[in-house]
Amino acid sequence: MGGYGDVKLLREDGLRLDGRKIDEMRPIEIEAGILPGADGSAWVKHGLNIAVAAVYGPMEAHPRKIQRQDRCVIDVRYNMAPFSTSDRIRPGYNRRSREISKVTSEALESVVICERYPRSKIRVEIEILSAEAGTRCVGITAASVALADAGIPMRDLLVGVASGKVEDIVVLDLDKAEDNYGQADLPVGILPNTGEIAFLQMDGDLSPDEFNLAMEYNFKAAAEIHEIMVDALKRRYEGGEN
Amino acid sequence: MGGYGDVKLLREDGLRLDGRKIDEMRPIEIEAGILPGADGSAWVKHGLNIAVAAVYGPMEAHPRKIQRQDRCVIDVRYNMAPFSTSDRIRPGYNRRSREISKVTSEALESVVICERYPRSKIRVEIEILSAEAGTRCVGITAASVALADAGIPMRDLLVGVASGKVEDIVVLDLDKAEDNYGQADLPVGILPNTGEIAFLQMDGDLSPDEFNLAMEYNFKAAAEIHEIMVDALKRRYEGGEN
Amino acid sequence: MGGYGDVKLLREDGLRLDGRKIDEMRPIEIEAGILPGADGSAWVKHGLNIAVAAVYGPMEAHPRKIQRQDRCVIDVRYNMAPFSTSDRIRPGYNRRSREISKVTSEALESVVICERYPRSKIRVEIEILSAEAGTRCVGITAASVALADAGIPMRDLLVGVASGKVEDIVVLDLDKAEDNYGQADLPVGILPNTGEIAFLQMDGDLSPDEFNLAMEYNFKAAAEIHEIMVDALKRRYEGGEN
Amino acid sequence: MVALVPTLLRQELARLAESGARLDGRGQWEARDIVLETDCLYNGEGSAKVVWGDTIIYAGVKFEMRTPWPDRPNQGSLMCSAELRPIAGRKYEPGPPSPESIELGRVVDRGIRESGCIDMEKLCIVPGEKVWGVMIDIHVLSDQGNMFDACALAAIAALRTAIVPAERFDVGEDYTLKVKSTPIMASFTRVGGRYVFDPSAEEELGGDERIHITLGDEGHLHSLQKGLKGVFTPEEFAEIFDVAQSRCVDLRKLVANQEGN
Amino acid sequence: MVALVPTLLRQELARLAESGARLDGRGQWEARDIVLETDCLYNGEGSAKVVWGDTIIYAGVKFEMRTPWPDRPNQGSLMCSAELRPIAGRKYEPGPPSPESIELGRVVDRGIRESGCIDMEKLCIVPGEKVWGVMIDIHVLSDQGNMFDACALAAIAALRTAIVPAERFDVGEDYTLKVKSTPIMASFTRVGGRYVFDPSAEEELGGDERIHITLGDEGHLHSLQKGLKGVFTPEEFAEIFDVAQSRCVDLRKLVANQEGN
Amino acid sequence: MVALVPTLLRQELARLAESGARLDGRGQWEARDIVLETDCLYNGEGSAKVVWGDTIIYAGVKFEMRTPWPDRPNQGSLMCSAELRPIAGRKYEPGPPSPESIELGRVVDRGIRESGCIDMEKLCIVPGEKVWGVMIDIHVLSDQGNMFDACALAAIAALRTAIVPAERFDVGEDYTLKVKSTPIMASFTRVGGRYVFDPSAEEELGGDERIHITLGDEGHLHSLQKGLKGVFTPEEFAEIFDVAQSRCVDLRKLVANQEGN
Repeated sequence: MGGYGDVKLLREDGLRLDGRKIDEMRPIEIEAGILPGADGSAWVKHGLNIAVAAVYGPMEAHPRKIQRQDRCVIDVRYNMAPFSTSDRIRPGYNRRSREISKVTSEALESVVICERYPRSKIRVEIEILSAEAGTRCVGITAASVALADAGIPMRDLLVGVASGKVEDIVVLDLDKAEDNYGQADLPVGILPNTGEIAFLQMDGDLSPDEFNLAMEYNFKAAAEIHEIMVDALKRRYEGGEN
Repeated sequence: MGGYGDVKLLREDGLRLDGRKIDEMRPIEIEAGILPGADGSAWVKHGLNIAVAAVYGPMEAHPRKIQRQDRCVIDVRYNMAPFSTSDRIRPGYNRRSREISKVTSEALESVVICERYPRSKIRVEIEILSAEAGTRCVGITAASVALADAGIPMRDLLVGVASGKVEDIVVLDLDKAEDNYGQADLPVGILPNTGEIAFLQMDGDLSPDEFNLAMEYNFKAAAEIHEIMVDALKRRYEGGEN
Repeated sequence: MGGYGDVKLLREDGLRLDGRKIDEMRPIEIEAGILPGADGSAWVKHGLNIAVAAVYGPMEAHPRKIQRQDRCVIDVRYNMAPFSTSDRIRPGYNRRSREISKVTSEALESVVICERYPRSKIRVEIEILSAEAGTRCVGITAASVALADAGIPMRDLLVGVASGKVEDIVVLDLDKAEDNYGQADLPVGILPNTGEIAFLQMDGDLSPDEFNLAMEYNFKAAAEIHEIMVDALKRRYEGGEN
Repeated sequence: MVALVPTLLRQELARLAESGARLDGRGQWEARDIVLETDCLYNGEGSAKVVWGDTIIYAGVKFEMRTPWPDRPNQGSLMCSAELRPIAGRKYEPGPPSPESIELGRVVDRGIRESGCIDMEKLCIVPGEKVWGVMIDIHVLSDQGNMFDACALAAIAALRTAIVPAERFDVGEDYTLKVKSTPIMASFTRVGGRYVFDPSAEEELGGDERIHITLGDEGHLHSLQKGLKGVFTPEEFAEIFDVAQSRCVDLRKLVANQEGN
Repeated sequence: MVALVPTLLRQELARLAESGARLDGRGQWEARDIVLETDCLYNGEGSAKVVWGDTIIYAGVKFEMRTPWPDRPNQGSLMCSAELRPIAGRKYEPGPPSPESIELGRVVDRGIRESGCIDMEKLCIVPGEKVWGVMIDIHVLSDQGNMFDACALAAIAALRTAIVPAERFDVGEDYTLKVKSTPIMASFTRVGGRYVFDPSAEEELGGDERIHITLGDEGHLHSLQKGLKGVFTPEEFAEIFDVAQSRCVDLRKLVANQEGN
Repeated sequence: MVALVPTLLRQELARLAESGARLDGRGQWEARDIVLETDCLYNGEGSAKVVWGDTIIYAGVKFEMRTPWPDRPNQGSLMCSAELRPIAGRKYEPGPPSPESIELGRVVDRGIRESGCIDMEKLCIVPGEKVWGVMIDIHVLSDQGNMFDACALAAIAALRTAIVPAERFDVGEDYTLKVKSTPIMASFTRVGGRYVFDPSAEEELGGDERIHITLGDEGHLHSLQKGLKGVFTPEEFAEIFDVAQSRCVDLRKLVANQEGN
C-alpha cells in the first residue's frame, strides 16, 4: 500500500470520492462465452477493470513431469496487457504476474473437482485489458465463470472480492486512488455456498477487528457478485450455443 | 526506409553515386563448398556484403513436435555477426533476425522437394559477416547454393534480389546509402526457371507502376545471378571434392 | 589481475599486509555433513571466504541426452550469493560462474570414479556465501569433502589452492587486496597423493621460473589442506550420523 | 464446426475451389462481418476493438517520454508490437515471443510506419532532449482466421483516436495525435489452389502461403510480406493486388465511419 | 527418516491428527528448535543465519546508491528477494526463478515493507538525486520444512543489524540502519485435516494448503498469503490467528535477544 | 574421413601413439597449415580470418564510446567474446551461449588482457566522461579441431590491425590502435595417452583433457586453462610448456609477416 497519508479519500458526508458508500461495490457486468475458439470464456467489467478469461481443456498434461496421477492440474496465466495501466507495462517476465498466477491456480484447484480428470491439464488464461485496482479478484471471478462455461465441474463458483482500509476506515472494494493511497488491501476468493475461502492475500496494516470487519464486507459482497455470475451463466445457456 | 529526402543519391549524369546505372547490380562473387565440416556450404560476396551459408542434414527432426509426417522442415537461422555493421550488433535475441529467419525458411521450404525427407530436418545456417544493404537477399542466394552443394533436390535455385526507389526513380539493388536514404525496398526470392516468387517483402512507398518496374528489374537481375550461382556449382564439381 | 602497481602489498619486514609469510596460507576450517537433506555436504572457511557444497546423487541423468553410457556426469553449479561480495551480485546468468562451473565439473570428473555409475548424474552445488579472493579453490575443496561425505568413490581428494605474484614476489594464497592489486594468480586443483593436477587456470604475468615456484608453493599447501580435509571427514564419521 | 483432419480438409477445399465456392459459403473476395469499436479501454490513450468474424483483437496506444536517438535529435518514435498469448487459441503456447508473433507485429508496424502517417518530427518535445515514443500494442484475444488484417485495422484505428497525454507528463495540454493517413492491410491466402480474401480458421488450416499487402490512401504500396510455404506468379499477384485496392477502400471507410461517430 | 510414499504418508498423518499427535512427537502449535545468529557474513552489511530444525537459511543485506523514482524524489527503496537454488534440496532444480521462489521472496518482502519498519524517507541522501536502495537477499541452504517463517526471521534479523556503508560510498560515516519494528511471520499448514504450526518436511509433503501471517509489534496484520491447494473457513482462520499472535511474540524475543548480545 | 565410433577411435589413437604416429601423419608437435589474412571485413575496424587446417575463424574489432567506470575514470575497456553458432559444426546447437563458448571467449580474452598489450589509459578520451570500449568478436565458421588457438590468433591479428574510428565519433582523426605486444596461445590435447599440439577434429573426439597456454613476447605466461576430463603431472606440463614456447614464436611470426604485407 502506498499510504501517502496526505490524500483525502473520504468526503465530508462520509461517502467515498466516487460517491460510493463504505460497503458499496463498484458496478459489475459479466458476460459468459465470449470467445468462440475457447472451451469456456468470460468477460468481466468491475468498475473500470476489464478482465477476459478463457479455458482450454481438459487436455493431456505435458511435459509429463507436470502430470498428477490422481487429478488434473490447473495451469493459470494471469497477465496485464501493456495498455491496461497508466504507464505501459512491458510484455514478458514479471514477478508480480507469476505470483498471482501461482496462487490463483492453487485457488482454482481448490474448487474444481480435479479428481475427475487424472493426468490432465486445464489451461486458464486471464487477461487484464483495463486495470483500476483489484484486478486479481476480477480475474478470479472471470476464471470461475469461464470454467463453468466450459462445463468443468466445481464444488462452488469462486468469487474474487477485496476490502481495504482508507483513512482508518474499513471499506469495500478499493478503487484506484484508494488502492494507491490507502492503508490496507485484503483480496480473497470466497466459495459463497460453503462459506469457505480458497484465495487469501493481504498487505498493509489491519488490526484484528479491522480484519474481521473487512472479511464481513467481503462475504456480503461475494454473495452479490455470485448472483451476477449465475445470471451471466443463465443468460449464456438460455441464449443457446453461439 | 529512412527517407530523409535531402540526400542526393543520383548524379547529374543519371548514374548512381557509385557509378552504376539505374538497372545495374553490384558485382557478385560466389563460391560453393567452402566449409569442410558442413554437408553443403557457400560464400557469397555481393557488393560489400559477405554471407556464408552452411547446410547440415537431412537429419532426424527433434524435438518430435516439430516433425512433419509427410515432409522435412527447413530450420533456418539468419544471423548478423557483431562486426558486420557500422555499429556493433549485440549477440543474442533479435526480432529482425527472427522474422527474416522465418520467412527465409518458408521460402526455402517452397523450393526444396521436402516430401523426399519425411520426419526430417535440414539445418540452414546463414551468417552475414559484412553488411552493406540487402543482406537477406544475399543470404537467400547463399542458402540456395549451399543446399545445391549438399545435394538436396530443389525445384529451382532460389535467387535473392532487391530493387527499390531513390529520388522517385526505381533502381536495382540498393547499396547502403540508397537503403538508408531511399524511398522503398522490394526484396524478393525468385525461381528463375519457373518465374515464380517464393520470398516477398517490401517497405516504403511504391505506386503500382513503380512496383511493376521494380519487379521487372528483379526478374532480369535474378537471371544474371542465377548464372553466377550455376557457375559456382559447376566449378565446385568440376574441381572435384575438396 | 588489476595490477595497479602503486599499492604496497609487502611490508618492510618482508611479511604481507596481514602479517603472513610469503608461503603462508590463510587459516582454514572445514566441517563435513552440515546439510541434513543432502547426500553429502561440507562447509569451508578459508580466510574470510565461506563456501558450502552439497552433493545430491548419484541419480538418473536426464534429459537423456546428457547421459553417458559408461559413466556418470558431474553437474556442478558454482554460485556466488548476492551478499557474498562488496558490491551486491545480481542473481541469475553470469559468464564467470558458468566458466568456473564448467572447469570445476571437469576437474571433479577427473577424480571421481565415474565408471561406477553409468548413465547417472551427481549434482554438486557450490555456494559462496562470503568471498575474499580464491573462491573457486575454496569451492573445489568444499566439493571434494562433500563428495567424500556422500560416499562417492574418488581416486584422491581434490584440493583447491592458489599462488600468485605481488610486487614481483611469488606468494601463496592471495587475499583480497593481493588479488585486486597483484600481478598474477595461479589457482590449481591438486590430487595430493598422486601429485597430479586436475584443475588449472592462471592469469597475469609469470616467468617460467616464477611459475615453477608458484607451483611448488601450491603443492606444499595442498598437502596441508588435505590434512584438514581428512580431519573433517574423520570427525564427521567418528561423531556418527547427525 | 468440427475441424477436419488436414488432408481431408485440403481435399475438400480443393473440391470447393473448383466450383468457386468456400466452406462457409462466402465469395472468393468476400469478407466476414467486421465490427470496429474505438475508445474502449480506460487506460489506453487510444484504443480499438475489432471483431472480425470470430477473430477478436484489441489494440491500445500508450505514450512515453524518452530522449531522442543522437542521430535524430528532432524525431520521436513509433513502435507497434503484437502479443499472441495463449488465450488466442488452443494451438498457442506460453513462452517467449514466437516467430509468428514477431512477424505479425513487424508486418503491421511496417505498414503504419512506411505510410508516413505519423510525422516523427511532430513527436519532438525538446530537440535533443525529450521526444514522444508512441507504442501500439496489439493483443489477440481470439484467432479464428485472418488475424493480420484484423490486427492492422485495430492498430490504425487505435492510433487515429489517440490523445497525447501531455498533461500527465507536465508538457502542456492534452491534444489529439495527428495521423495523416489510414494505411490498411489486405491479406490473401491460397486455399484449394486459388487465393481468397479473409480466410477462416479452417481455410488457414488447409491452406498454403499468404500475402499481406498494406496500401495507403492513394493506393500506393507501403508494405508487402509473403508468409508460409508456397510460391506465386506475378500474374497471381496482379489479381490479388487489384482486389486489395478495393478491399482497402472498404476497410478505410470503416475507420472513417467510426471516427465520425 | 525414510520418506513414506505420499498416499501412505497422508493416511498416517490423518491417523496421528485424530489423536492430536505429530510424526516427530511435537504438539500442534509447537515449533522445532530455532537458532538465530547475526553478523555472520563478512561482506553483508547486515546478515543472519537461521537454523530452524533442519532448515537452514542465510540472509544478507546490501546497500546501493541510486537515483530516486521521479514521483518519489525523497524516498529510497527496500527490496527483499529469495533464491531457492538447487542446493536447498533434492527437489529443487536449476533454472530461472520458480513461482515458488518468487512467492517466497514477495511474501517476506510484503511483511517487512508493509509493517513500515523502514522509513523510506530516511533512505534519502540528496533529494531527487541520490537515495539508498536496501536489498535483502535470502538464500535457502536447506529446506526441511517451514522455509517461509525461517526466511522471514532471517530477513528481519539481518535488516535489524545492518550498517549503512556511507563511507564506502563517500557520503559520510557509517551508521546503524534505523528499523522501527520487528515484523514476524508465522505459518500454518493443514496436516491430517487440521492446522499445525511449523510443519516438518514430511508434514509438508503429506499436507495441504498453508497460510502465512505476518504480524507487527502491536499484533496488527501486515501480510497474509494462502498458498497451495485447499480451502479454509473463517473459524479455522480465527484459531490460527490467535496462535500466530503468541508465536510471533516468542520469535520477536529471539530477535531482540540476539541484538542484546 | 568417416568418423570412427569413439571407442574404436580411442583404441586406434592409442595404437598410433605407441609408435609416435598421428592419424593424419603429422608429428607430435606439428601444426596443420595455417593461413592468416587481415583487413578482410568491410565494417570491422580491425579484422582477421584464420584458416587453420579445416578450422575457419573470423575475428572483428569494433569500438564504442562509453562512460568510464567510476573507480577507473582514466581507463577504457577491452572485451573479447566468442560466438559458437550452429554453423560451426554438426554438433553445435542454437540457444543461449553454451559453457563451451563462454570458456572459449574468456580464455582468449584473458590471454590478450593479461599480456598488457593494450594500455587501458590510452583508451581514455575525456577522463571521467568518455573512453573507448574495444570489442573483439570471434566468430567460428568451422570447428575442425584446435579452435582455441585459431581463435586466439584471429583475435590478436584483428586487434593489431585495428583503426580507432575517431572521425565517426567526432573526436579527431582516425588512428591505428597501439598494441604493445603479440600474446599467442598454444594448446595441447591428450591423445592416445600423450599430448599432441594442434589436434584434429578426430583427435579431439577420441582425446582427453587439453591445456591452453598463452605466452607473451618474452615467453612469460599470461593465461593458463585446463579443460575437459583428465589429469596431468607437473613433468608433463614442463614438456608441453617447452613446445609452447617454440610454437608461439612461430605463430607470432605469422602475425608479424601479415602486418608486413
